[in-house]
Amino acid sequence: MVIGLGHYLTVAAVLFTLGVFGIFINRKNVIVILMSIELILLAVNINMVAFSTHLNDIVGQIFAMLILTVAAAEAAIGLAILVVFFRNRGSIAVEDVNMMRG
Amino acid sequence: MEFGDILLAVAIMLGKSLLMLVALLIFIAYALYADRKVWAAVQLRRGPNVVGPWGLLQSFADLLKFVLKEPVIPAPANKGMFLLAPLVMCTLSLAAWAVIPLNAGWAIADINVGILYIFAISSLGVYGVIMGGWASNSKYPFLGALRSAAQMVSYEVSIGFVIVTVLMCAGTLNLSAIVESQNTRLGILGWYWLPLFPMFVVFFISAMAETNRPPFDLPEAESELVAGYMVEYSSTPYLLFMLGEYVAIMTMCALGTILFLGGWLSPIPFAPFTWVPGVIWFVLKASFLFILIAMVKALVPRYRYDQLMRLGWKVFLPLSLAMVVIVAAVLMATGNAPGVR
Amino acid sequence: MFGFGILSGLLVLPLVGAAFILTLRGDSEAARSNARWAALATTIATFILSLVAWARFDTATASFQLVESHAWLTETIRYKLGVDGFSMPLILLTTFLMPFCILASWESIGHRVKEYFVAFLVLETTMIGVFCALDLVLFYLFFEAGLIPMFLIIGIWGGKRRIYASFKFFLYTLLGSVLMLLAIMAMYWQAGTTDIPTLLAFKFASNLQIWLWLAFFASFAVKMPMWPVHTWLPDAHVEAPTAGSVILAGVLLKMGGYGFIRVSLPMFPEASEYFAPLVFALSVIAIIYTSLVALMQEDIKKLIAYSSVAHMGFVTMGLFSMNEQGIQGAMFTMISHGLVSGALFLCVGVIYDRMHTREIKAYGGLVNRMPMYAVVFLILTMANVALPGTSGFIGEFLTLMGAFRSNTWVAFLATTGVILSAAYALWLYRRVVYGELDKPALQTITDLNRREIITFAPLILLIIYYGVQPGPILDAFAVPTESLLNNVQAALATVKTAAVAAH
Amino acid sequence: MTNLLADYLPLVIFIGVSLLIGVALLVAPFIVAYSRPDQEKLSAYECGFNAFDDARMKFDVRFYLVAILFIIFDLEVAFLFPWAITFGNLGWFGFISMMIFLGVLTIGFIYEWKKGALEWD
Amino acid sequence: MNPALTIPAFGPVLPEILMATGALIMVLFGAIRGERPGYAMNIIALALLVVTFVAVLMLPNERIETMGGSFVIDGFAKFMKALTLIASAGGVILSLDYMRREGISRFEYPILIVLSTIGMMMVISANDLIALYIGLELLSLSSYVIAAFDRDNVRSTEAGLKYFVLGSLSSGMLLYGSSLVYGFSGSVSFPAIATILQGNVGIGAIVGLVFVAAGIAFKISAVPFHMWTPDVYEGSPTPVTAFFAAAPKMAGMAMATRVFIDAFPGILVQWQQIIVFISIASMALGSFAAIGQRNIKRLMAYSSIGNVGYALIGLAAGTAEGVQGVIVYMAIYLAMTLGTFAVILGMRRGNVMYETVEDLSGMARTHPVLAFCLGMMMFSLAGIPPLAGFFAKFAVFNAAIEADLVALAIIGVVTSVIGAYYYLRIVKVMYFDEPAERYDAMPAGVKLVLALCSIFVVLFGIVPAPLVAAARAAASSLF
Repeated sequence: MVIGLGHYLTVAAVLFTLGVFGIFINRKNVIVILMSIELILLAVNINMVAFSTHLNDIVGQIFAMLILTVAAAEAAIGLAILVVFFRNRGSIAVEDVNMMRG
Repeated sequence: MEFGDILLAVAIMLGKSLLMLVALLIFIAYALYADRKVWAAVQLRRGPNVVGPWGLLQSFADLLKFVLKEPVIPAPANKGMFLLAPLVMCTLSLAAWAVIPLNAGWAIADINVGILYIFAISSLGVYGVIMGGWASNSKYPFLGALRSAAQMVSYEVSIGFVIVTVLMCAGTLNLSAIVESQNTRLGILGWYWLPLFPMFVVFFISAMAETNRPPFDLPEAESELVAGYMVEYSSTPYLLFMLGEYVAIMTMCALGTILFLGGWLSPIPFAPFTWVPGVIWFVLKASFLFILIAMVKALVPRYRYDQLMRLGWKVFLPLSLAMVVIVAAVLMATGNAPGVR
Repeated sequence: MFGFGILSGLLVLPLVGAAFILTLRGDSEAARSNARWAALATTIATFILSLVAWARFDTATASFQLVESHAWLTETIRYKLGVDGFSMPLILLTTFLMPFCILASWESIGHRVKEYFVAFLVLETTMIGVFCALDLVLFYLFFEAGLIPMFLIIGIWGGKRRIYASFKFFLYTLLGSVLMLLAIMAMYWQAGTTDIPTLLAFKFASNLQIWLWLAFFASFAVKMPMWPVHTWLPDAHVEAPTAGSVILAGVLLKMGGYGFIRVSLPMFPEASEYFAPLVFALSVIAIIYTSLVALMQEDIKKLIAYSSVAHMGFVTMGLFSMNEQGIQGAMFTMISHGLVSGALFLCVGVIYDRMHTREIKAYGGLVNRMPMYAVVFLILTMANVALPGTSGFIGEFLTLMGAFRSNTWVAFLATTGVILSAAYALWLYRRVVYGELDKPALQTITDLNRREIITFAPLILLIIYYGVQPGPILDAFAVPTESLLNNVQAALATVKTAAVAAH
Repeated sequence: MTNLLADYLPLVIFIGVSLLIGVALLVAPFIVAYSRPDQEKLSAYECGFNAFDDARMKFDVRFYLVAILFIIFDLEVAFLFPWAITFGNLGWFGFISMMIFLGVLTIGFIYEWKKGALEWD
Repeated sequence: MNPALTIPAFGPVLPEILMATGALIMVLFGAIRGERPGYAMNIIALALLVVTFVAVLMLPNERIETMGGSFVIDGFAKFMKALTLIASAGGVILSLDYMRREGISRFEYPILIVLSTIGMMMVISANDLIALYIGLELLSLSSYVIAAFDRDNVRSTEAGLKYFVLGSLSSGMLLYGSSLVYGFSGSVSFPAIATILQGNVGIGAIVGLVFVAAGIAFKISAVPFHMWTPDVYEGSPTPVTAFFAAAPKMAGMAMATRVFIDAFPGILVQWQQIIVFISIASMALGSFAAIGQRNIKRLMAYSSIGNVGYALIGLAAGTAEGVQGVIVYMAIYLAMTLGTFAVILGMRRGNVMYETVEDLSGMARTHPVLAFCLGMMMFSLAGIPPLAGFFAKFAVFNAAIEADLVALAIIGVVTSVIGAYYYLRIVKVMYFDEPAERYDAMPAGVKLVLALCSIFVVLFGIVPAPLVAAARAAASSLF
């Protein structure tokens, strides 16, 4: 079996879907949401690198590199916000993120 | 390629890997012995001297003892992760050695981004620490893991910058090529330790901190936190942690050798010294670094945690960052910057 | 100066007055009085200015006069003003009624006086703007802008259910007119301009005409109001303060009729002809049904409001009969109704100010204590019934004649409406003015005071004058009517020839 | 592809072998060693006391700060790696670009320093 | 020397460079100066925004690509950047007094505003997917922090958290779409994508397009990706909400326009459907959901969703007129939203901010000028002439009619009537209801913003031509 572009894309799509579902289905913990977001970005990176190799074009890998960077910044800021939220609310359960409704 | 050929090639690789690992482990067994001996000597003790002649078999006895010890997995622990943590730690440390060239061409995998690989795999070691501390589900290991992790990552940054300065001089990510780039007529004077001496010092100290070696062994400081993230471990899981640590130290020694001490090159670039096989030089240099580390352990008092963090973030980081700029500027100005021209 | 003419002056003058009132400080009695006088002065000045415009107006031509045009939104969507025989009388009607509104509000508005007059003056600007805009976007702008002050007038100074009424008024009319906005855009897209004179000459494709006509109809029908989208009107009338009702009945309703004359008939002649039966049907229903409803009312204002709906039925009927009598009658009915219904609401205002109720049951035998009022009310009731000798008669008669020429059955049914209107109006008069004065609350009621007499006198005089001497008004739009009909006939003829040729 | 394989297959095999050694060591005592757990042995270590309180406790937010700082600077290093081996090729423009990049990060670093993010006490 | 590394033209990037340098200096200055009360940083930020504004105005009008083709300026970019800068300046001015009185006046706030403004400017000028993503993230990451700026307030932090989670998700979707577009077109550069994706393209690129559209819809809070908006608007400190309602919307719409018009002109038929759907859904939701709201910030959130729907009508047209409509709409929306929030910021007694619609009751008597201004804003938002909002709606509906999207236009006007209901409700509360207590006097900065916005909104109808003509010129630069 030759592993081709399609396989990479499928894996990425599966990961992406998992990430999106992780955000919406998850009813427990905000940390899981953060992880889901990372999963999404990971899926994108797989796509990027796979396409980059497939197209023989380095841009995709550069893009992936930048995504990595931004993902890190995003995670940092997300965690920071989560920490202040936890300090105020005393919980990071998804069901407790509910001060505003309507 | 025929299937048989592939099988043969794989078998050869297997053999080589096994050989390398066994050699490494045996070497580490004696490094451990040396470590204890040095420490004892500084304290005017005799050190291990019972098992075997002059205690030479001490390490193997320890191994046996660990294997025969009762493995205790604490009841509140997360069992899978509890056992996985030491395995991760040990495997990752060992894995780094796949790309280390002991001699010209003597690397299991001479990949073109070797230094990146080492950098990555040694970063992953933090996972073992965190997993161990978390899985124990006990306060001391947890705190120890946090402190250890924070310390490891703090110094990793400086090591990164140090490596960058070397890379700027060498112009390659391949470890063998880095060694080759130090192959000048100047011999020992042409190695990078001289022009990049401050970086060499930073590297040496950071390497100790990175691997939780004394005087930076805060996480496992016996008196304070018993044994850091490893409190709940016993038997071979504990052994694997310790093994991982020592392998990591050896990796750092090897890396220091490659980056600053010319790897397998002879310090005096003419016969008869060049007749000596490179691997001997390599082992000598690595051992030299290890002995230094062992001496530091014996001689230097332990740092406080805040001092340690301050050293990493407020001294080493700005220093190495500045060095990156200076080295780059000098290279640019003198026209020695690397790159495909 | 800068090429701005007398029509711009008409638009700006009330705004200047409003701005002046806004600068008045404090809410003392003196400040209120100043506001009243300032508003009165402004409206009178505007009226005089409109008379000047009227003097310069040439009734002998169908083209637009006093035109001024400036680049505005884009080069093609311009600030263009002008009047012709259709719009000039309506402008005069507006400026004429305004001082009476101010007078009517003199004492009955006790709180937030400044804001009240500001709202009225702004409203005047928008009304004049509608009638003199010669660009569809500008037309729409004024058409809609009037909603804001009217909304506030009903909502702030209205009766008990004022909030409901103001919302209903606003949303109904807005919903109608946004469709018109889309139609305007579609016309812009097709013709590349929103200039009314240009569009009058532009031929839209037949199927497009249908849609455009419907969109405009949605707006004008609500504004008119036509049955069945008239339901906002009784609510708005009942809740609005007296002067608000006067303006609503007197001028705002006329915008719909004006729109039909200005846009629907000349620009979409085929669609107008196509939909004429629909309009006839709705008009007849409006005339008969709302007259019947009026009979059942217990509230004086509501009764008059329904009668307005009925009268507007005559207007639409006349318009879509598409002949000289019909259109002239419709125009005349609009002017006349403006005066009559305005005066009627003022009449109601008089007793409302004294008794603070509009229930018919609360009154009776007013003639005993208010003879002068009884006379005024009688004349107005007669005018509302369209008795010969009042202006109401001329208009209704002409529209019925026009309808008769176009469709006998429509005329026949509409005529029953005349009878019904006599019934409800006279019955109302009987219940309010005649009979025994046995309600204790009415024992001390006083007759008209001087301000009120001054208010009613000119209105009554005009109503009677135009009843016997309709010439001046009819002359004003005789020529444009002719030209309009010629154009419509020509357009229809081309289509028919084309259709014949195609066969 | 074969090139890649030739480069990285040994790596994979090496990691496999090291994993094997690790597993062997890990499993060995469970097979050969004496084992008789009791409650005291299996309880969490807490200097002789019975464990009170959950071990999954709040910890100092500064650990987290360190983690964030690490991410930032490690990424900086990740960007420096490819630049470091080719910057001669990029000329002065490439050099200046990277210096600006480092400068921006340095300003961030100064900010952290001044804000006390690097203080441990 | 590598030819790819010739030094690019820096002229077109000058405003961004100015801003970035300024932001760095502010960071340094703030760090060294430490936490001291006063407006110094805000003033610096304002000065920076003004200087950049001037720099933007001095940019040439013709299309120039630079930075290896990843950055582009043209009339459109210039116009939208100017709008964005105005919006950001408004955000800073509105916050001056508020932050001090709430005790959360920290020097990072203006810096974060400046940073996110740089992100917006980059997004507006992005000419490839990478630049777009980087700009967007700079914008978003700063925004997340600003949303949670009142860090001791559980609502503010919750707003930040929600904004972060959903914002990151949207970035993820955008990225996933970008990766597919890159993969199936072979380039990340908009002009290159435009040349490659023509006519009938494969399913991969379409899926990519859909994901990109979803990501963008998220950023401009269009339905069905709007759910974060009400919560974030309600929870964030009020001046921050004002900023969110104004500045990122400008950039977001500019981004949407640039991406769809510049990168996917060849498959207009495909994306037009998406935009039409999003637009209709946004308008409908914006109108209906706002009706039941009591919190005025939340109401404004739904209002902004609706307004985005209207602006998207212009984009859906996909023509120069449509883009012109978008620009005009956004410019006018900017004034309306800043003005409205200025009034909301004026609803304060002592240390308590009031945020419900009922708290406005009788304002026409206690604060006639304020009530008048807000009333005009509301009528304008409802699209009643002669106020500016009418011209905004006129511009987009006109474009839709000309692009033969009649059904869309009809739905648009119908929802605008429904929407008028809740705007009227605010007017009703202010003008018809019994007055409550007086509010404190408004701070000068807020007054200034309110005055400027009110003048713009009320008097726009008199001289609409300059803005419309400028918007036309800007729009034509994209075609």
